[in-house]
Amino acid sequence: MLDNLSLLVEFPAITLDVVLNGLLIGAIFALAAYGMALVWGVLNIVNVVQGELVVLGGYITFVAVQYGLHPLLGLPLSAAIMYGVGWLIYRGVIFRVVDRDIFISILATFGLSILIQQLANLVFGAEVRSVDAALGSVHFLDGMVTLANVKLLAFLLAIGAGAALWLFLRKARLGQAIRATAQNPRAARILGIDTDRVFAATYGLNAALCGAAGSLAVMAWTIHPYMGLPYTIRSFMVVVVAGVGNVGGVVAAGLGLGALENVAGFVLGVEFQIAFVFALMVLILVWRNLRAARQRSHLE
Amino acid sequence: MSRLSDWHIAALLALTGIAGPLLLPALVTQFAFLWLMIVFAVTWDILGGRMGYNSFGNIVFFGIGCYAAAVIQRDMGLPYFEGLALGLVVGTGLAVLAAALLGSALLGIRGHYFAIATLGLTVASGEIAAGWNYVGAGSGMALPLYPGALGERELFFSYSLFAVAACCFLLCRWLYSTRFGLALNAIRDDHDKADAMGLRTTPIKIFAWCIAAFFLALSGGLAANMIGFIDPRDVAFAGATFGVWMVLMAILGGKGTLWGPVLGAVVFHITQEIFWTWLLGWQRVALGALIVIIVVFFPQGIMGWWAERRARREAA
Amino acid sequence: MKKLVPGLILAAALIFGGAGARAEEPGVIKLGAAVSLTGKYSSNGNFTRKGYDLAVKRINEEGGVNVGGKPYLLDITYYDDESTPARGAQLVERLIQQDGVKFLLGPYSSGLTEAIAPVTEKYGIPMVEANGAAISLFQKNYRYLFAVLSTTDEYLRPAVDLAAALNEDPSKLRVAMAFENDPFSQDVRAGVMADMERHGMKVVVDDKLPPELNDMSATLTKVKALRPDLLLVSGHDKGASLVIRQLADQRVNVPMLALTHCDSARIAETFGAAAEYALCAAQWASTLKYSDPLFGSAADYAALYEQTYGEVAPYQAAESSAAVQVFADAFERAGTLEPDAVRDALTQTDIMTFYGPVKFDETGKNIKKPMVLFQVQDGKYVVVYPQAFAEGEIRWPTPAWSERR
Amino acid sequence: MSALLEVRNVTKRFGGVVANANISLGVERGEIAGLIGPNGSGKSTLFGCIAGAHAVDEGDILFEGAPIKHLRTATIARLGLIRTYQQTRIYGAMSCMENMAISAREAQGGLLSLLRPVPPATSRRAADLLAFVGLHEKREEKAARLSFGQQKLLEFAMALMNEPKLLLLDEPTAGINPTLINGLIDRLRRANSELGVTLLVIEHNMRVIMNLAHRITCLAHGQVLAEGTPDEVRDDARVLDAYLGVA
Repeated sequence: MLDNLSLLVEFPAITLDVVLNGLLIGAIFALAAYGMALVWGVLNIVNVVQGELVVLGGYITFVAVQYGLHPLLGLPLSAAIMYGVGWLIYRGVIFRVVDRDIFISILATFGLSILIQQLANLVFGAEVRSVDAALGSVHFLDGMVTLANVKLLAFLLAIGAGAALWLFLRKARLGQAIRATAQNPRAARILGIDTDRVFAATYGLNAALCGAAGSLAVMAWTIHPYMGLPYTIRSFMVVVVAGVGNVGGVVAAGLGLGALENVAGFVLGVEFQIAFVFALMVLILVWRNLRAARQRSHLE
Repeated sequence: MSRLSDWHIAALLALTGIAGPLLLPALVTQFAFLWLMIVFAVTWDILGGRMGYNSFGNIVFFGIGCYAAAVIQRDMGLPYFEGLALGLVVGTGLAVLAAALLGSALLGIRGHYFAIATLGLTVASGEIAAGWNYVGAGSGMALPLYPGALGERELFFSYSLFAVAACCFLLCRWLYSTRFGLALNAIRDDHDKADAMGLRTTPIKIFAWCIAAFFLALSGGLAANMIGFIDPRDVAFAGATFGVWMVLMAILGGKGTLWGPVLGAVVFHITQEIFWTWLLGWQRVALGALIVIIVVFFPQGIMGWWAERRARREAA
Repeated sequence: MKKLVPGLILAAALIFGGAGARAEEPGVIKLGAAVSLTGKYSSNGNFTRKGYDLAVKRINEEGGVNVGGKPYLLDITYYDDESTPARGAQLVERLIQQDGVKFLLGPYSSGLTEAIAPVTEKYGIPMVEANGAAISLFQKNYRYLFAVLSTTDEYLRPAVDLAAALNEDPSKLRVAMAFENDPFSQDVRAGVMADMERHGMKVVVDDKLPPELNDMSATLTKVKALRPDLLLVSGHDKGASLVIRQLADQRVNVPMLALTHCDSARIAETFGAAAEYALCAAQWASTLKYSDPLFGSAADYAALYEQTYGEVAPYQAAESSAAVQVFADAFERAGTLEPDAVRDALTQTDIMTFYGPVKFDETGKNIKKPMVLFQVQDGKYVVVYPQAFAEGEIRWPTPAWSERR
Repeated sequence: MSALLEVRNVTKRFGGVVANANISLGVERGEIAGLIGPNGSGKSTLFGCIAGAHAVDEGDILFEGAPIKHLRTATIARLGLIRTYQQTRIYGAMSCMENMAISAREAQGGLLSLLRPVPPATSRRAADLLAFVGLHEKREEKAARLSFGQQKLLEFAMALMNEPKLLLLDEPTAGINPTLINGLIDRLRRANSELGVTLLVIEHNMRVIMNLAHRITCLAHGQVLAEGTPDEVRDDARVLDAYLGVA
């Protein structure tokens, strides 16, 4: 651990490389986290199947590329197909748990995540899949800092998607309906908004965002059937830190998490990277709770 | 449920526990796992069903029990049973301590934040164990071989786990009959109200978790020896299997009821075995589907469904 | 409740009774195996199963096994261990106790073999395994465990030896290592550590990779900064895919890169030029010059496998097939189906298969078959080491990314 | 004799909104005090501040002469100061008797004292108190199945079960069938006179509060507007204005 730290000091360029690469990964977390924030805010559901939606999006791009599609075209394709998948999941399961205790939704989506994982394993195999977008990479500072172009693209797309989502929620009719439903479903219903349709659209939109994230993940990194849960947890963390209705916060928290995680992986050793992510989440929740409780606890 | 059938189940289970392994020697290990599942479901229900704290983190105490036993048995140079006994003592001690410490940090978190926080706790524990060389890191740890005669080992663990499950159940049953049980229910029904009525909710919650931790660690030390090998993520801190199953079994049977978790564990274990035997390769898909179906359509569990049906019949 | 309880008992009796009561047909030797059909090892678990099945099919086509003058067909009962050790041990007990299996074929991965071995030992059931290579397995004095493959410590040793041979002063070599945090890869690490110490090489990076890994950039950044002469990576298919992809993305230059599992990860097919120059440790290759009467040559086996399953034969399947052959040979020599007699016959095994020679030492590991080292050259896997089997010269050192293509 | 409860210059802000501004009031031992004021005048917030739900920004709160500003709800409750809620809060999945049993004073004890069954004396007292509020028939029902008004009565009985020195009641008659209100007023009085519980009552129903309270404080816009006997307050022009929205 200490030698890793001294490495960072010895080669400042490496620190930059680690942080920059972390930021780029963070963009993918942010993309998946938008979706989670949306579903959480509107449907009041903690969507544990989030990570699996990302993985599915990756597989769609992977399969499309096998059939000769250009990897970059796989992105809109993944998003479009995943919108449909999200809609189906909503119609099949989610709508039954929307009004129920939030723990029920956690368990139900957990079940869905096992189901999707296992189906993905049966259909696509447990092999690690990856798509080569053949975009090359840029490097500077004597080659010490390298950024794959596909990661840069992922970053820009994630930021773009965030901006588009923000605009959509503010300007588009459906976006406004989504916001109205999030604030008060009953009032929205009285105003003639078909909340069920809004829920379905929101969930579909979430799946589409995840699909895009997965498509980028398969181009920039690798995917396999069992990598969903860490994505779910990261999304959850980002939303917990940023708050449900805060697109800008989600971007910032996502990027921050990516950078922090990458630095931690570098310093503590990669074997503790995942442990770090999860422990960090527990700490954030404990801290949040302490902060809330501190108000009235000085004497006890 | 009437008193009579209460005794029926108890007698049936006791009979199965004592005579089952002798009558059906081929199923000894199945029985042992059944008792383990019952411990899982009953201890989960202390928090999840009675206190309204849905935890995905209870498996952490099981893992502590596994590792404590393995380390003591490896390092202390004691004969098998002495090592196992000391391992169980140390394991339960550590687990209770961990429950007290983690509890004071985590049990203030409410609702789904608590559920997700405990999920994080489970994964983090598994990963830390998997990175820690002292406990074998990712290679896991092998436990010493049982010294007794062929077949005796399985009987030993089956009976030990049965004893643990029985003690656990009886203790919980007694706890729920005291004011402590009422206090747990009060916290579940309205935590703020319980605070406003002056209940000492924090110690109550921590104590409840400590009890769960005690039995989980006890069964963990035994199960680790029975399985013979512990892997950090797949055996000790197996959040995605044992950790979720305990929730599922309690819900399937009916959480917050006396017999629900036990019933849920029995039904779930048998169903699992059917899946494994007949759905080669598809059993996990079936499990996922089962979770969704149970949670979406039977959130009140078998006992809840039973009570509803009886209430409807009485009304008619 | 009153109705439910007898119902449950009935259900339980049906399931357990049904499984237990299945009688053994005459003329059939029942083998059992718990393999990973789902979970993280499922692809290799499936290769294992296909390997077993192919050998059983061929042996049965040839009239089965002749035991004491009577022909027997082979039959395998499978369970899915879901890639988890707890499940594996449980299922093996079930195979032995409920299904009455007397001979076991191994699971996939060292971890699962580790979990199962105590059980087979306890019951005195011989197990021939083909996919549990961890050296620790053979340090526990197991009497009923036999492995046809080379042990893990052998995997990357050829690479270290090769690096030592190629460089003038091996003690000046600096090595970076990234090994998955599981029994298999950690054993591979232990194996090369011993060799590196012998050569006086210096370890500059020694990372453990978590199994859920999907980003290795932290490790590779260290590699980039410290410029080692040799990079060793082992992390099943995932580790192989990741390192190839990210070395190219991050333009990390290493003169020599050696991996495990690159053929099952299909790095040459997936990553094209990025995979060039990578050295791959393998148990077996279809270009090796081994042969036996059942399958013919290694190439014949590969052809048959491809014809049967429509995919290229990975070594995981080949070694699994060989395990069945070893069992068949032992049955014939034992002349009885008594487990202890078969176990004794197994200790005397000394045969040649398409997969390589098999002869067990007293700990049960195969001491006759060497590991081979491929190199990805122009999109093909070319055997470059050991010399006896080499199809081509090693290309070394790997040029910098700026000079490639 | 000092006041049982003393609120001194308490200010509570939520973000930029000042919910309570420099409020002072006192409750004497044994009296029934009333707290009135239009919607949003800060009555429930003040209850929250007293009972420990909110942190107080400025000022001091004394109970039996000791400061309780920094204590948490449960500690304050154990000192003998219990509140009820405007949105009734009971333990829905438990029976009325269980609700009562866990509300008893002994239930506030340490862990060891909890590890015993409910003593018969407590059960008897619970049954008596349920009879006192008219819920004896329903004692084995799940609390969630009671009507809203019955739940209010249950919550009141639970508070009495706790034998508090001071009971803060937040709109005890809201949502109760008007024909039952007189009975309720009678019970509140009896709780005060027979059980010796000091009451501080928020009430919207003017008829009720004028009948019930010995002394009334009126809040408006987070400030104390008037204080005095029911007659004095009723005749105070500012109070009338506050209610009619002129001020």
